[in-house]
Amino acid sequence: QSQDKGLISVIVNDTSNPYWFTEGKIARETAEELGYRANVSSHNGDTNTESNQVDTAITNQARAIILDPANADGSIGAVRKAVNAGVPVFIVNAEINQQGLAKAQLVSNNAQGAALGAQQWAQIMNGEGQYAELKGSPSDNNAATRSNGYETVLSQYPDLERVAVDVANWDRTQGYNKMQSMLQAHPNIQGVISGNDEMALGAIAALKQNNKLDDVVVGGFDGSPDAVDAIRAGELAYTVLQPVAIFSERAVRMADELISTGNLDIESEKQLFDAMLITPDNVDQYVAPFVLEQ
Amino acid sequence: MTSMSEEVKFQNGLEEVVLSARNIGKSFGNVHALRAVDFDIHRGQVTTLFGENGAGKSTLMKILSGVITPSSGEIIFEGRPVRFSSTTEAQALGISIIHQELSLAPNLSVRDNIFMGREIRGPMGAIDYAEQARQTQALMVELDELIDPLTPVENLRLGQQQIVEIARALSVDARVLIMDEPTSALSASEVEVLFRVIEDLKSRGVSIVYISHHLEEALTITDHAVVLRDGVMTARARRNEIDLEWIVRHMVGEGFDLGAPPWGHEMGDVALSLQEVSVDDDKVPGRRVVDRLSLDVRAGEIVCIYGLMGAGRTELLECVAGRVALAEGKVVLEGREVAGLSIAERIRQGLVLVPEDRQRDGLVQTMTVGRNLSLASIGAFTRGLFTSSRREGEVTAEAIRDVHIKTDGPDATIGSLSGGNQQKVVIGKMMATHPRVVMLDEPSRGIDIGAKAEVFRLLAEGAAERGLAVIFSTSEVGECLSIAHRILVMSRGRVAAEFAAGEVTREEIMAASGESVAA
Amino acid sequence: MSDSQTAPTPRGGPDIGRLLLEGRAFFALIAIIITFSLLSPVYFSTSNFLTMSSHVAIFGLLSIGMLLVILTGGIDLSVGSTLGLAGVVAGFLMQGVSFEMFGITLYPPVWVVAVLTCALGAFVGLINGVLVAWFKVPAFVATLGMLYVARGVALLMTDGLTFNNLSGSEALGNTGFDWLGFNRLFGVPMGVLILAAVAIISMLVLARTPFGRWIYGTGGNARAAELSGVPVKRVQISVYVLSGVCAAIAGLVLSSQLTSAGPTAGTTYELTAIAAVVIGGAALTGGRGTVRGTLLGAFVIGFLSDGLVIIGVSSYWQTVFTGAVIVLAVLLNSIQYSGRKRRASPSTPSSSPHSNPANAKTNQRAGKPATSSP
Amino acid sequence: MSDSQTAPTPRGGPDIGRLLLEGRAFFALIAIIITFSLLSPVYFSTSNFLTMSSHVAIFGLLSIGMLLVILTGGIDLSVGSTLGLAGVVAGFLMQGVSFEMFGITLYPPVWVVAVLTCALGAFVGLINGVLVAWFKVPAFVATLGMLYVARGVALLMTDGLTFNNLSGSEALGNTGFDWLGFNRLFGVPMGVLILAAVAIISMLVLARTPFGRWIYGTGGNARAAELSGVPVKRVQISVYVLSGVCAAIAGLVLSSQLTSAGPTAGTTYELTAIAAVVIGGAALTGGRGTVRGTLLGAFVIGFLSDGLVIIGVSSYWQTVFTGAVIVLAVLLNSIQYSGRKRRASPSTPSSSPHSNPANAKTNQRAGKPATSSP
Ligand SMILES: Nc1ncnc2c1ncn2[C@@H]1O[C@H](COP(=O)(O)OP(=O)(O)OP(=O)(O)O)[C@@H](O)[C@H]1O
Ligand SMILES: Nc1ncnc2c1ncn2[C@@H]1O[C@H](COP(=O)(O)OP(=O)(O)OP(=O)(O)O)[C@@H](O)[C@H]1O
Ligand SMILES: O[C@@H]1[C@H](O)[C@H](O)CO[C@H]1O
Ligand SMILES: [Mg+2]
Ligand SMILES: [Mg+2]
Repeated sequence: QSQDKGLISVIVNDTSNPYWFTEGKIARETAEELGYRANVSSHNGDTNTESNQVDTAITNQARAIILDPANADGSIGAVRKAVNAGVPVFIVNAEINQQGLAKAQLVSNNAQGAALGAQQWAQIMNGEGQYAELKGSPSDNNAATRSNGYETVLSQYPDLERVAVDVANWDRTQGYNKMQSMLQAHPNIQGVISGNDEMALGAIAALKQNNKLDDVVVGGFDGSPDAVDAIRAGELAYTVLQPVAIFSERAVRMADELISTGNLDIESEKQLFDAMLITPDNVDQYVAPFVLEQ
Repeated sequence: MTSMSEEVKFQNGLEEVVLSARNIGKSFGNVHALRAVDFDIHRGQVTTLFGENGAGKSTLMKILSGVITPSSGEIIFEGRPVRFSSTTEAQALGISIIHQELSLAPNLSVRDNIFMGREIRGPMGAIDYAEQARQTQALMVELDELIDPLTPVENLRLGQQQIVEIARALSVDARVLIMDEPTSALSASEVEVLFRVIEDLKSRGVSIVYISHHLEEALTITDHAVVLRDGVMTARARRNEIDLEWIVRHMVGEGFDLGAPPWGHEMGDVALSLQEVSVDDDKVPGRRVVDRLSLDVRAGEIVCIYGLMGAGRTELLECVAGRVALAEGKVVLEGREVAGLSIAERIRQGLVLVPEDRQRDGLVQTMTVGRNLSLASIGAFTRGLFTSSRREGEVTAEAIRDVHIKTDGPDATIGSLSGGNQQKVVIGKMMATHPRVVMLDEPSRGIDIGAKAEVFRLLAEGAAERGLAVIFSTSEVGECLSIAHRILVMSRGRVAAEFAAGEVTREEIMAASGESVAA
Repeated sequence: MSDSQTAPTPRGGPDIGRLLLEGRAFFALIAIIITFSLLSPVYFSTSNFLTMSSHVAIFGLLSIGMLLVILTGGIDLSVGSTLGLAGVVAGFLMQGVSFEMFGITLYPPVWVVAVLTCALGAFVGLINGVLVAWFKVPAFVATLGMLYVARGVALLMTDGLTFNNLSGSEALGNTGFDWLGFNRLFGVPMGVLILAAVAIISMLVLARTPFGRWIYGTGGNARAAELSGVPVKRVQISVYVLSGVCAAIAGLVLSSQLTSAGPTAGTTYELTAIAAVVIGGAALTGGRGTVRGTLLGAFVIGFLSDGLVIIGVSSYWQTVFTGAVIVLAVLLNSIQYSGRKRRASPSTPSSSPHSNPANAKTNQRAGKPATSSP
Repeated sequence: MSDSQTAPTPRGGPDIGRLLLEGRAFFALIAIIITFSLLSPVYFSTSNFLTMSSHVAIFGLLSIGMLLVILTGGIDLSVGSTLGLAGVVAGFLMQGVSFEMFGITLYPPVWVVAVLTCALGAFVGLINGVLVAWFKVPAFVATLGMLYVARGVALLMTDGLTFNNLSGSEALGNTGFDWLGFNRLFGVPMGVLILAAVAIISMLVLARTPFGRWIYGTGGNARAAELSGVPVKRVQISVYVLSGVCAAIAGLVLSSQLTSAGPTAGTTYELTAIAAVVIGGAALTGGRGTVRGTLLGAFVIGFLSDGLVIIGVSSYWQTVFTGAVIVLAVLLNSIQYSGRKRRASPSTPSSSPHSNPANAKTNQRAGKPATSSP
């Protein structure tokens, strides 16, 4: 730790969401462990803030930037700017729609994870019933990827009927409010499939209040500690763990490799990390936030 | 300064001094509003304070009622020195004030305004509205004014609002009651009622300070007169020792004359012609506040419109100026119909209005004196796209000179001027547009006798030398008689009578307006 | 002028005739209910109304606090953040407060948590109030600063995380937190009852107590009020304190409904609360507005947004409709007025000839005529 | 009263002495620069100042538009949404407009895109202005509605997605869009130059043209201004139009800087813009404020938030500091004033004895004495 290898700037989305919080925390800890200074900031989904933070990283002469992009398309400019200034960028969690800019894009395999979740969910539902879906912010690619993944699997079950779908912006309170209204419109819902855990937890609160939780299967996505608690309490059927702890550490180690050796030995820019299912059966292996021991 | 003998006279005998100011000084930055002023208020008597605009009258009264604190000097109440740090403390000693500028909450009812800050509580701390309404009603009866206690104050005419202020001051059970121009918006009959109330208060031992620019009127109730000039007390005397001339001499100096109509010049063609002008009442559908009124004013002619409050003068003038819609009829300016033109276009054609309420309609409080003066004539100093600050400086300097505004200069804030000088700014602003026809709605409200003379001289000169046509409204008969060529009496939206100057008496005018002529 | 425009004049019961004729928010609400009832069979049902009302409760509580502030001519942008902070603090207290020196952890009972949370809301309001009343910081700025500060503190307290375990435990004697959000009395959700209680108290205070008059007086003409002996500064401080308390109560109800407390709860709710107050007929310049109107405003917004979800309108259209209805609800009223005014003075429909300068200002900013025919 | 408080007095150059003595925003800015320069070696460098200035450009443009509106006594909450919508529309046009009937796709050159986008901003502003001036909808409500509507329209146009391909292509003759955001003239980023141009034009307009005078008059007392021949409605509409245009320019610069245009760009920027205007000494009641002050306010906010990121303060603390600095910057000034006032009239620091009710109102809301001793 004595040697100062310089600064690594970590830019994540919104640190008030446990998922991104962990992402930033692990990246910082790994960087510090490797002898760097680290600087975590959050753009809250605003591409302008993100761009400003990239400028700041350049000003700060950061050795590398670990970036969870605000927008698949909108963040490309900011990444290009960093690259032009000679700062290598490592994309984590969400992709940007442009190859060849970032040194690497480490993202969880959202399509695979969504398929995994949807299959689990359909199985618990016995392949039938009315259900509702909660989607994340439309500006985030992951929202569409997951929703499409769900669709692909669930459309194979003719008896599963999606009666309601709405955007709840990854947010628990919005999930709660929207679920309550959906319940009014469709009191016989038997399942809820959600784009992330926060919205799922909001839906659970609404279901609880209507005394419907026992009859409704709720599925989440992320593997956040709160969701795992809900699985333990029997409220959430499952969640799909995104290995954020793994890929955010890996991103920093890649950056270190590049900085120290001037070279990066990876097969392709895009690195997909498979998601894992957390169910009541394996919930005990969840040992730290977003970490499932295998 | 007062002589020694006067001093002795004032302190002996029955004339007990309730509240007095000793050696009071007050400065606002480098403006010395008051310098070493001594002032006494006598128990059960009316002390009248005279002085030009900006002499420091309001400032002194604000000091005595705890609104502001003096820079130097002391206040003695019943022999003890006192210090007020708020109006509430002054009120606790029984000192109450009616402010020159109205201070009412427009959104609250008459009842709630009268009891604001001193609510009567019933059981459980709730307000006893019934009792408050009853007392309000009683005050209204005492003031001879039929205002429903539940009417929101904003629905009242200016004069009625002033009545509410008076009622509020009366409701306090004050021992010292300060009235800073309480009658500026009142009609003669309402003033009459107020004076009756003042007599009544006196008999109950209440001491009164009265400020007014209606000198004759004020003299009728004065027991002691005090004159302030430039923040210094220049004279004081008892009623029986003085007359109107004495006041004017101490206020503004020797040889003073209100002026007379500028006879002897040729009247021009008809400058402004109103034909069957009507204005709808925005409150009562179907009712008209101005009802088919016709009037021709010639270039060089000065026409005075006299009327009681609510006669519809303001609506008439505002309608001609373009602020209020014309319901019916024609407004013809120098042969051209102006109905349909905006206010700005009418100003450009030479038709301007000096509004009645300077605070609400006349001044932009956030602008300096200079900016206010030049606001209506920006075009005159705009070259191409830009304004010329040099030309603007000339325009404002001229205006300050012409209407004799007492100010530090064009960069002074409007709020630093005395009420009368603010009024002059409004007049100066409209005169700076070099109008052909000028309408002034109660132009003398709140301005001192000297300023009034200056304003009327200005109008007279304009009429005589440039053929300016002038229409002004007033509630003071004296003003009609002094400078108008023609006097129009309005009542309920119509012309009740028309007189040529010199052929009419005070009483005839008042009678035509429907006003009860005081016995 | 209708009661919903000026300070209420306490005279008998509510005047239904007037309400129908002049309450634009009332019309908007009826229109919304009819529209959605036609579009969805489930909208018009007791259970849906109760659910929607429990959503409205949160905004309603914020709006009532906001109304008090707006009546004095101020504004409180910090209510959303205060709501979030209050929830977090309640969550924090429910986890037990450990005194490390003594090595003990205290688990305050729920009522203590509630009281402490309200005290916190009051404290936040106090800072706002002192900044506005004593330091003369414009209300918009003072509370905008507080918007950021309170949010930041909430994030710092939880390190961005959400408190989940709010139900307490029998053993620790701190159960009952979910009562606020979950329980029903006579079938009505607690949140709605709390809103009703707060509304009734505020109505009484505004209409029947000197303090209520002072609020209207301060908003109508602060200088006049001060000269009349109204403790204007104290009134200003009090309304911010009350607004803070209302926000804290809303925070308690919301986190109880969600059984969790996150630091970002309530983001942008201040705008919704202000919209409710204005739709309800209050003037942002102060002195005009009623609790009844504000409640209607909150219901308009809540019933609209829930209705849009129920009929399944896309979230983008939801955004558009929300904006349009806010404007329309207020526009309705303006047209009604200017129609009347136009007859009198087409060039200045905004101004009544006999109002004073304070009114002139009011008109210009709030866009409402100061007077109207009875 | 300083130039930063009242309408500028066109007299030679800016009065440095006064600026130093009275410009609270100026002090705050100096303090910020000194603090961060001490804390980080990279802060105080030309390249960083240029970078930070190009960030400030966005808020600066919004703030100048906002200032014009606020000077007339209004407020424009829709600027952030308008910025987002403008970016999206520009992005849309850059993709080519296809006329299906004719089976052709037109690719307008960049200058046409820029003009059309500004026209769109003007149109949004026109709606705001007409609602406020003609329909008497309170500015807060009209523009709050527009905040939602414009955002919703932007989302609908792109279906939530972001336009990425803004660089155009040689073949289509529509290259050059990144010029606004990327190019530099004499080493200064275009965004900063555009801000400077807009600022200088606005200064000239406010200080030297009749229209500028009308803006101050309308905000100071709309009724009096109208009676003095000021076309008040036209002025009101114009300022919203100009504010819309400024927002559109900001949207163009931003999407050029980002080389992409997303529908959620600019969310909550309205609050930052208002904060900049108020830190810069303008009164929210209208009639007082200058471009110079507003620019300083925008720089204070921008230099602060970039500085916090540079020294690596946690984002939670960033939130807290931002709020605190907003309040402090304004507080500084209030203390300065009330200190002065207290000497003059200790009993009524809030109201100058000669102020009228309208001023009392101003004081109460804007927290500033209407008059001050020279
Ligand atoms: N707040 C203030 N700031 C600066 N100067 C002031 C202030 N208040 C009053 N003055 C000045 O003090 C002097 C006295 O004003 P004051 O209002 O007492 O006059 P007044 O005798 O009541 O006049 P009027 O008859 O016009 O009401 C004037 O020169 C005025 O400009
Ligand atoms: N706020 C109001 N409520 C009811 N009626 C009003 C109101 N204001 C004016 N009126 C009516 O309008 C008519 C004209 O009033 P206005 O005050 O304009 O007359 P005026 O001759 O200009 O009187 P003054 O200027 O002396 O007050 C009167 O009939 C009056 O009753
Ligand atoms: O993958 C992340 C997480 O699911 C988070 O909860 C919301 O945003 C998504 O992009
Ligand atoms: Mg006076
Ligand atoms: Mg009149």
